[in-house]
Order: sequence, then C-alpha cells, then structure tokens
Amino acid sequence: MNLHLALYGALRDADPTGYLELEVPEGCTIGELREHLVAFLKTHTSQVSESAVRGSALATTDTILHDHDSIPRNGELVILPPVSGG
Amino acid sequence: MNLHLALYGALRDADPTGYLELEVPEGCTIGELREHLVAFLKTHTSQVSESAVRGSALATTDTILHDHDSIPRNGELVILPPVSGG
Amino acid sequence: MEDLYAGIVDIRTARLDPAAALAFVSDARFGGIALFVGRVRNHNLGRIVTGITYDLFEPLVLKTFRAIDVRARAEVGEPLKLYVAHAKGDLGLEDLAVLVAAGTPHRDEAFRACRLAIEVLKHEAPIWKQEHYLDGDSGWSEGCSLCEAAPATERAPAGSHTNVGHVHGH
Amino acid sequence: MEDLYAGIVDIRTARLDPAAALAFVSDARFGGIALFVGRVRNHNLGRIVTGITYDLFEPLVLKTFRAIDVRARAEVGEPLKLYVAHAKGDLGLEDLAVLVAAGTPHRDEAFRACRLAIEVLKHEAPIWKQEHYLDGDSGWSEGCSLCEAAPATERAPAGSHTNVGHVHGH
Repeated sequence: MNLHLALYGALRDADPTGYLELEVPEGCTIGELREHLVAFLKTHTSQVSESAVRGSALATTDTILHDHDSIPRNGELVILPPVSGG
Repeated sequence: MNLHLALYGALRDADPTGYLELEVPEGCTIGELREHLVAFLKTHTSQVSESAVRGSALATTDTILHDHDSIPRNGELVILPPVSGG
Repeated sequence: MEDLYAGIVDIRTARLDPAAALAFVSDARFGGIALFVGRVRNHNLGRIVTGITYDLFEPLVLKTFRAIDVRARAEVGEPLKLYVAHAKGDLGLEDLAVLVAAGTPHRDEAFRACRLAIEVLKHEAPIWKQEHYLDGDSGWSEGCSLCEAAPATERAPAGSHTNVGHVHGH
Repeated sequence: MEDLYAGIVDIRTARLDPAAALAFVSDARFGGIALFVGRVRNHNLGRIVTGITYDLFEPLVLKTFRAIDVRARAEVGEPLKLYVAHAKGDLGLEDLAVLVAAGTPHRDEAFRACRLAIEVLKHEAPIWKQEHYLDGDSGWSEGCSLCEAAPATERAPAGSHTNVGHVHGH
C-alpha cells in the first residue's frame, strides 16, 4: 500500500515538501513501517539521523499509534520526532 | 523605665490608640517584658488572648529581639503577633 | 470544559498574553494563581541564540493540552481553572513561547497544577524547537521521544504518574 | 540589589500589577518566569468572606523581603531576578494581596525561587490579615508565631532550611 507521511520538526529536513510517499507491504504494522522508514531515509537523505527516526512516534491526526498497531486504511500518517516544546 | 509599645494585627484590639505605655523595672529582658505584658493585658483588656501575647515577638523597627535581649534604651518597641500575610 | 483554555498562537497574527491567562484562571473562589512564562532566551548550551522556530502538530498538541487538564484535575482536585497556550512560528529573542496558568482555592494546588502542566507539555506535546544561532547556523533541539512513555493522551488520569520530578535541561 | 524589587502597595493609592512584576523579572538571559498571585477569595474555613484588611509593620516587612531575596539566591543560584510585593489596607473580593515573581535561565529555578519566596513571606513577614464576613463579624487570622523560628532576617543564607515543605492552610 502507498503511504503519505507528514513530516514535523527535525524530520522536515528529510524532504522540503513536508511529506514522504512510501510503499509498504499490505498488513504491515507500525513497528515494521518504522524499519522501512529507516531504510528509506538512508537512501533518500543524509539530513536525518537514524536515531531521530527510531525515536519518532507514528500517529494519525487523532492519536499516537503503537508498534503492534496496524496502519490506518487511508494511508495517512504523521511522523513525530522527539519533542522539545516550551 | 517607661516603654512605648506599638500594636499590630490582632493586638491592635488591645488599645484603640495603636500603642501601649508600660512601666517595667530597669534591666528587664525581653522575656520578662513579655510576662509583664501578659499580666498588664489581663487587666487592661479582654479583647486579646493570652496565647496571642505569648506568641508575639518583640522588635525594634530594625530587628526582632530574643528573650534574653535587653530592652532598647529609647524604650520604643513593636509587638508582632503571629503573622498571616499573603 | 469551560475551566480549561487550550490554545496555539501563531506569532504572525498574535502574541501570548499573560494578562489573558491570569484573567481566565481568576475566580472568586480562588486565592492562589500560579503562572509560568517560557521565553526565548539569548543562549543555549554555550551558543548565542538569535531566535527560535516552533513547529507544532496542532491536532495532537490540543489533545495533549486537554489530557494535561484531566491529569491536573486528578492530581490536585477541583475546583481548578487551567490555561495552556503555546506559540508557533518564528520567534525572536524574548518573545513568549509558552504560558501555563492555574487558579485554585489555595496556593499549593496552583503551584502543583502549573508545574505538572508545563512538565507534561514539554515531555509529551508534539512541539519542536529549531534554534537559530548568531553564526547563521540552525539546529533542531534534542528532545523527548514520544515512543518511550505512554503519552498523556492515553494515560488513565487517576493514579497516573507525573513527570514533575524528571527535569531535563530543555 | 537591582535584581530585587521589594514593595508595599497601599490599596488606597495603587494596585498590585502582575504585568509590572513580569516585566521586572524578564531578562534576555532568562527562559523561565514563575509568578504567584494571591487574591482575596470569597470564603475561608466555611465562612463567606467579603473583604480582608492587611496590616503590615513596614520596615520589617521590607527587610524580610530583602532576606527572602538573599535566601532565594543561596538556594537556586544566580542569575535571578525577584519581585516581591504585598498590598496593605482594606481589600475587596478578588483584589490582589500579594505578588511574587522569579526569572531565571531555566524553569526549575524559577519555580523554586517563587515558591520559596511566598512560603517565607507567609511564615515570616510581619503582615496580619483581618477577615470580614458576610454577617458583619471580623476576625484576625490565626498565624505563625515569629518566636518559634529564627526569622529570615537573622538566618545565614547558605545551608539555611526553607519552609517550602511546611504548608499551612493559610
């Protein structure tokens, strides 16, 4: 399935458009998606550290997803790197 | 010696003038003065509780005095009942 | 939820307003108000800072602010009024980045609610800080991973553990 | 002492001003500001309150505020800006009674300095509160005896013990 991943914070440096398009196998979990993302960003950009990706949460606009959760049907996700507000 | 004791807080109820005049023996300490004050107020007013007087500190305009301190030569003192600011 | 104000202020159109925060949490029942103001300071980790860009994922930021409110009520009890607002966009030196205010009958609850709110905000709200330095360089701050702990939005309020004792440099 | 503002405000001529407190403790070096506002609330110990008269022994109040500043610097370190002000006279409901603000580089120091200042103020400053009730009665609040502990003005700042853990109902 094709995913649309919105980028925030340090991960904005991964692509100037503010999002990534990524193809993953059907039935992929959030944990597996993160591994695909690590591999994809290694070839796609040198601007983002692997640790930032591994420390990132994946979320819908409504809630943070756990590693064992499945990917939402609409393929719309947000990548939330480690936070530093305030 | 003759003392002029300025009244604050609950001790203002001891005298509407805002101060007391009290005669104490020469060489009297602050601790002894407090006992004179307890005795004096028992006869002078029913508006002030003994515990309020016993819980009061005696001070100059500059500093709080301890029980073993002597009374300042000018006879000017302030009685500070338990505090409740803020 | 009229006892909570949760807001995001775009620096291009408005400023965080401490007077508005104090007014919101004021109440005839309340004797104590605690306010925290976070501002852009001129240095960090030995470098001279000239500004900060804040990036927010707004839907989850607002959801986190509402979760903070639930946790604060569970921790300090009612009545409580809480104001939580964060700036977004390109902030200059001394601009206000965050405001948290809590009003309660007594001061201890106000301090505790205010502290809890700013700690949870800093650790769990999806907000990112990019510092701009005097030499023209910029960098996104090291932050707290949202993977490490269940976020505020998923925690049970009662008996939940606050991060108040867990103070980072950021 | 330009890093301390210590004030007494006569309610007949002026009001405590949180904006002035925040402005005083703001500094380009500081990322965190904590403010406490004490207001006259409409009840105490089950009685409906209509106002409070504050009586102050001003010379020692100001000396206590300066001693609070010394202790706060010893506890949280420099740099620190501190604002401490109390109202005097006949206050109505919701009038501001006390303002304490602390500005520091990071938030933890700001919270700690602010809390220390209000706790020491409440326990050691010669200020007295007379509550006025709906039924026309009035009463001076039970307070903290200045005899029981060495007052702030006589304590050594280094290693001194704060009363922050010792929270009364008042």
